[in-house]
Amino acid sequence: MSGTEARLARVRGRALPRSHNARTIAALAANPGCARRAIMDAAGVDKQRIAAYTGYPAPFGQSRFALARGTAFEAQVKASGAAGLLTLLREHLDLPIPEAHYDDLNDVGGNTDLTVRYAATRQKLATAVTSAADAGTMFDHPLLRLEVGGRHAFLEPDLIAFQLRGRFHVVEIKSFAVIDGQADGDKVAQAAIQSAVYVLALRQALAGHGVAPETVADETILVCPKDFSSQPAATSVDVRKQLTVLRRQLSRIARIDDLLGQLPPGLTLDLDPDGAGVPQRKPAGLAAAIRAIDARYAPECLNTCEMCFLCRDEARGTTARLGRAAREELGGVEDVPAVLRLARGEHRPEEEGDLAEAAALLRSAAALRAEILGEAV
Amino acid sequence: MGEPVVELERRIAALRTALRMAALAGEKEQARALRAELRAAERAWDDLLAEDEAGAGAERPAGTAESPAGTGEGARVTERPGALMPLREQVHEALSLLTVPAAPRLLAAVHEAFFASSFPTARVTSLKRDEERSFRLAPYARPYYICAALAADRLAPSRGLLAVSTWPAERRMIGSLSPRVDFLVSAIRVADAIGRLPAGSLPADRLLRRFAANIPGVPVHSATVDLRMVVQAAQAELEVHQAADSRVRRAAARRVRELDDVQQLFGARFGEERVSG
Amino acid sequence: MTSTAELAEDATRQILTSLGAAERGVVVDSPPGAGKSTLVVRAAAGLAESGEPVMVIAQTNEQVDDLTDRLASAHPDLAVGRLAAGGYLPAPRLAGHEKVTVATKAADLEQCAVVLGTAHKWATVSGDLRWPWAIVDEAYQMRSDLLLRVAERFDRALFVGDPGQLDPFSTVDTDRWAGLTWDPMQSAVAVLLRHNPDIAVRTLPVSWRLPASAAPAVSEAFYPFTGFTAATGAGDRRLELLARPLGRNGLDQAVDMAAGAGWALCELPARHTVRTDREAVLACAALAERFLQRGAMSYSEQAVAGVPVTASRIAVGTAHRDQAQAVRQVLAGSGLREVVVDTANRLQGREFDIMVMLHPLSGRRDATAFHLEAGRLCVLASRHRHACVVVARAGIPELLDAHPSTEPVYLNQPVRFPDGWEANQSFLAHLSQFTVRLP
Amino acid sequence: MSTLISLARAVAVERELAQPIRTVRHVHLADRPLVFIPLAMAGEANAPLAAMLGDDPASARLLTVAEPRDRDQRFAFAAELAGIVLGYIENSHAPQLIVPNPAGVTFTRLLGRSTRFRRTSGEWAVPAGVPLLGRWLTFFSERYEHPASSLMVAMTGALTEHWATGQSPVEDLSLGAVLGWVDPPSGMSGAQAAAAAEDPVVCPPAGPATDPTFDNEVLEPRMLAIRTAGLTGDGRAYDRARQAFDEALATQLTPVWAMMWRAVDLLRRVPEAGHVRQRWTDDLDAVAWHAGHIGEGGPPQARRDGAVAAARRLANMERIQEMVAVQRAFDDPLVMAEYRMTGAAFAGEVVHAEPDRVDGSGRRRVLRPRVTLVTSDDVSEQISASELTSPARPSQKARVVSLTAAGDQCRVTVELKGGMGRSLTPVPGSVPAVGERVCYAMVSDSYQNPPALPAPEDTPWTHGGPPPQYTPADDEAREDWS
Repeated sequence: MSGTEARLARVRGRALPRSHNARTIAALAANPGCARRAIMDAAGVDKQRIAAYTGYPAPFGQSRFALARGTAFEAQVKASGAAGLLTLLREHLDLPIPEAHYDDLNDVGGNTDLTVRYAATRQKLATAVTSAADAGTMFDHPLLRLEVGGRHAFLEPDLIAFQLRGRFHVVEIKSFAVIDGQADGDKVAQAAIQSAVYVLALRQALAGHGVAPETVADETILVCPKDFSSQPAATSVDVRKQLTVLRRQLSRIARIDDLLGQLPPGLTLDLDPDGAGVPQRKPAGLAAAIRAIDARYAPECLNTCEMCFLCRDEARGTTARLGRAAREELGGVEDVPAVLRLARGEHRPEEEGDLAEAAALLRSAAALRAEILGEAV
Repeated sequence: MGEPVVELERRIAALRTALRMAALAGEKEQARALRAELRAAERAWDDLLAEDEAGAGAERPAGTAESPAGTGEGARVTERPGALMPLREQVHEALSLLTVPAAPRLLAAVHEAFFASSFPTARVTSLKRDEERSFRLAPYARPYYICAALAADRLAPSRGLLAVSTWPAERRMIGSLSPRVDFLVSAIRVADAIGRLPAGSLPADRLLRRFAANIPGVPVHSATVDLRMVVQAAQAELEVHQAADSRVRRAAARRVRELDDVQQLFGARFGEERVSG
Repeated sequence: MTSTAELAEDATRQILTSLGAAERGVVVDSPPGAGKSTLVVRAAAGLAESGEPVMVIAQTNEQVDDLTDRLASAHPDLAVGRLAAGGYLPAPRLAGHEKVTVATKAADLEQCAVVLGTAHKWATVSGDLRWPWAIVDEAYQMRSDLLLRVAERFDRALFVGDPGQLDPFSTVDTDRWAGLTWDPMQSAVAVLLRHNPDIAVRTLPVSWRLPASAAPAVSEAFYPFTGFTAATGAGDRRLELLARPLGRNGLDQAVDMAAGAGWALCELPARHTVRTDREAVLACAALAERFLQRGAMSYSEQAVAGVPVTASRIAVGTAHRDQAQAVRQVLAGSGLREVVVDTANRLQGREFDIMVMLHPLSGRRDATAFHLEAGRLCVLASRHRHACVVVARAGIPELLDAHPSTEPVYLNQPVRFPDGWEANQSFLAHLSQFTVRLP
Repeated sequence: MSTLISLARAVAVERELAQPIRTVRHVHLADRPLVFIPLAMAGEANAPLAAMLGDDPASARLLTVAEPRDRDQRFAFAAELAGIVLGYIENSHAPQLIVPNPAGVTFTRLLGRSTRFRRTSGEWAVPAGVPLLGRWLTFFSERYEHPASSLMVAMTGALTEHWATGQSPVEDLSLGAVLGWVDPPSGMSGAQAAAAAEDPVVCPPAGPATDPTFDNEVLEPRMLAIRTAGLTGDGRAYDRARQAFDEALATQLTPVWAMMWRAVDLLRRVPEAGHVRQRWTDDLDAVAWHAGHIGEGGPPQARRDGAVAAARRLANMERIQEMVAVQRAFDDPLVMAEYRMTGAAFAGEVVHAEPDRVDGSGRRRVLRPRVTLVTSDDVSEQISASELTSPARPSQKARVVSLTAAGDQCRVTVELKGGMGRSLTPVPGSVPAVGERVCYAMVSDSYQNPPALPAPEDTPWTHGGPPPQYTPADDEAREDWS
């Protein structure tokens, strides 16, 4: 175990490591500047659990209705050897009729062990490239692997299609609707970056077999219900941008040591479970440990990160909590009391100083509000 | 509304908050306990309301109940005579109609379409286990068993596919082209069966549409699907795949004979096939 | 440099001949200073002489006057029409050309072989006037909906523009059209190509403006797929400073660095500031002033003996209007009103000897889409013939690294390249070799 | 956003109470607005689960769908909704739709999209009124994008346009939180009220998305109960299950209903801005036009704009947005303050005036009064170079003739033109008098004509040529909704 891994293990404590999945890797791009998130993810900490334990449960849960719809839609698209999907691929990418193979990689002869499935996937995909005929067309739930911050994350794309112009195409099946050719931009963005994760992983998996990266198309296929029906429709999504972002983020995680170096030695987020596995650690103590890791809170975290409520509470009284735009408009001044002191002229920084212009800006804003509302700000 | 009802509602609200925290914290045990409590409270609440209602004497004959959701599993189980038939026979009927391995969902749809009764797909998994058990106890005691289709490469049970023990082995082998071939064969069988129906039925039509939509060369936007066209189109594509597919299936069928009887019907588990091979 | 000149000439000639064969038209991508106007003038004259009347569509009156002047000077006996809005005062430089007619009604210019006007003016032309040919200048800055209003006036068209510059924008939310092939927000070229995919896209391969020191960096960061080279070689452009440094001072180091290498990055201490960062503003003004104080002389293929760099040949570029305003005030204070100070949007298409730019991300805590837009940076980095000095607070690389990439993605909407985030990274990586720290 | 608004946010944080950022109300409130709170089923494509609506705080109508995945039940819901909404539009001469938040607008738009192409006869027929409902819902949600319209209002938007909360725009999307900041219950600070509003059990989300825990713990078991009761055919059990289901949904909707009307009252208390009335009249014209269009058997709104329609809509929105921005600035000193912050306007007190000044330099003598004012705003170069207008006298143009700094204040003399009557002596009051506070801005609310565009059938080759004739297709009517 390398020094880094040891350090990360100490941070995580006795809890089992949470391994990355496409969603968590995609989330890295949401707030890459946040050391707290980077370290907790790299260490495989169960953020959901930790946040709740410290009294700040994450604001988002999953509705069983949504889950059900998701699984039902994927099942429908993949029913009878993915007949529905095959039709889409034929129409959408004029897949030739003989290309109708369907390989189920959900298990290997009943065995669902990840390493076994990973091996089987690589073998199947590799032969698909190398052998000429009968190469296989659709690979259901192949298992891929990506190295994230020194640890392997197993990834499971919905499906990979091959032999579309001799290239692999990642197929992402999502249950949000595409209505009149357009869908929720944020959901598509999510899907796009997740697909990019798969493209990257697939390229890595095949690199070992001397397969060129371009063999995996950076154009992925998004399959969603059409309009208000449950009929599937396919759209190509160009993930070149997402790939560049992702590569950069992953290389930054690799540099996790720099972040670890800044931590107080011996810092751990261990819950200190007793014999029965019941946590004994004082929530306050845990929270203090978390606060020892720098966070970069922005309101957008509320939609993406399990730690958001803790960080938001920590950010009380800062302009960051009001949003990126507001902080910018308040002259980049860090916290609210300081803003108000400057606005009221209680604090007059010397000319040309750091705060001089911010002060001037805030004073004139305050003056205008006072003049119009007839009461001092 | 009565005092106890209000009291109950307060309690329910409190329970929900607690449950929410537990659920989010991943405290599964606690969540389960709370959930049970909550259910109890809610049932009590319902009953209280019911009493009020009964007091008010609100009666309504069963018949006037709004039509329930069609999508629910086991929908209409009780409404049709076919439901009296045991599950394994329902499955057998459907499989015999299709003549190829199929997944529970499809079998249920087929049975609903042609034998006027459907069955909960969830129960099929247990059916397969029962069949294997009874075969192990007394091999070949029954005229037929609902058994597994086997993945051609490892001869392990192919996920979710059912077959009939009396079929020739090669029909139960699943190569990478077999799902498509079997889909096309099923389409043809379904079309034929509809042709034999005295009158069209909605479920049957829905089933046919589902096939037709995924076979190239069948116009589906018209109000009715042309049976002959479905058969012809399916035949046409079938010719493209059949040779390659049966080559793989036959080869697998040869290998499967090397397995013991149970494995031949219910598949080898991971690793086993090498032992016996 | 002959080779590059020939390269450029061949490209231009091919484009001109391709017009004859073109069924619908031709698109020409032109990197900064690659002779776009020259091409427009030659194409207009060529078509006119072949007996086909031409309408020329530019985006601003400034541009129209400029093209009219060039055309009339190059072809004095060509009947040229200047279509203008009421209340337009003919630019002085047009006065000399007696074959140039100015009119507010297109009908009054029917006898002209070439008629030039702004897109907005053309959009007001009514009736069934039609031209066999149109030449659309700065077509990447023209919005699809504006093209829609003038397109019925011509049968075939030559679209010329710089794909690396700023995209058209709108003040209203335009998501509802995302993914439509006729999305009114995209550029005239984009909409044209999406409906006429077989229209040929050609490129001018050589920049006459950018020096050998700038072309590769700008090409790599902002034109990753097409690419271009400088017409002039390393030795052909020189910037010499007659006066000695006024003291060992960061400003002078920056000026010397820029004179020598063609680039300089003036780095101020890292700090989050208001937009009109006083220190940065002063630095920009001081740099412009310092070049003049040091008696900068420019030597180029055009002035082998060298000419002094005057204030009007120096520009300061910013991202925001208030920043430009602040710099202007400082320079006015030192009596340097001739130095051109403006935002990227308004500097588009202009050319100077020396460019001083305030980096859009300088002092920002968060990078917004506006600050990251590749076009904005590209405009500022590609105006100069000799040298470009970038003023920025330290810490931009970290800012870029921490930038969340969470913009919504719309289906069937072509991905815009280069990506602003990538372009910024690449450009900054290049600049870092020329860093000078202030104060 | 702007520094002024962000500063208000900062103050709100300190005082734990939302701060006003407008002095007048820029959105119109109808006498009887229709409050509409839709809930959607999680995961489905805009499947209605329930809705609470009505134009009278005292009587809310609750509609529910026991099985949102069932096509017939969805259309039954749509039909019931049509009954209420269409009736409302008919009876109220000034219809206005108010939903809790922008997501509510999206839901309405999609509900309109999923119903307006349906047919009420032949195969795949739907109940009468459904397609008509679809066309009206589409109409309202398209007006929402219209910068000058108040026909459809998202309550969170209306509130945060007039008050700055002590939280971020992300959190401002929650009606409960915003209302908490603006109007906390007694004994609570705004901050506390907003925090409390984050517990979905205390304060259910304002929809259309429901609280996942509610879905899992409350709704799902009750749906199941209804289904089983239906299967067993036990009518009494079915009714009870159905009632329990409705009551569960009522617990989610009733609190939101109350909040919506509280918010309406809050907004009513703010005096209406000057230009609102006129914009509302335009709104009502649009309603009349749409009703007429339907009456004449015109087709439903297209799925998406064609090339020409898109260009026209964009041009209108840009034009009108500009116009409305100016109107707001003229109506509201706090909005004008934004212009003063950026040097696009200045305000000061008149210290000297020559109301009768006549300029004889030209061919004919013209009335050109001059007034001098002292301002502490900074008067930028570009402002002194351009034509100015004053909110007090919109028809009058002003130009800076001299500008002298005096300490941190400055004396500006402007020359006036127009809006003073025909003669050489100004109509009384038409020239600012000494002592009056006046404001001059680089904006004017002069009307611009909409651009000339080709007819759709003349769409040029650059934009794909003429589009195919629109004919409501079968599959639009058939398009399954399940």
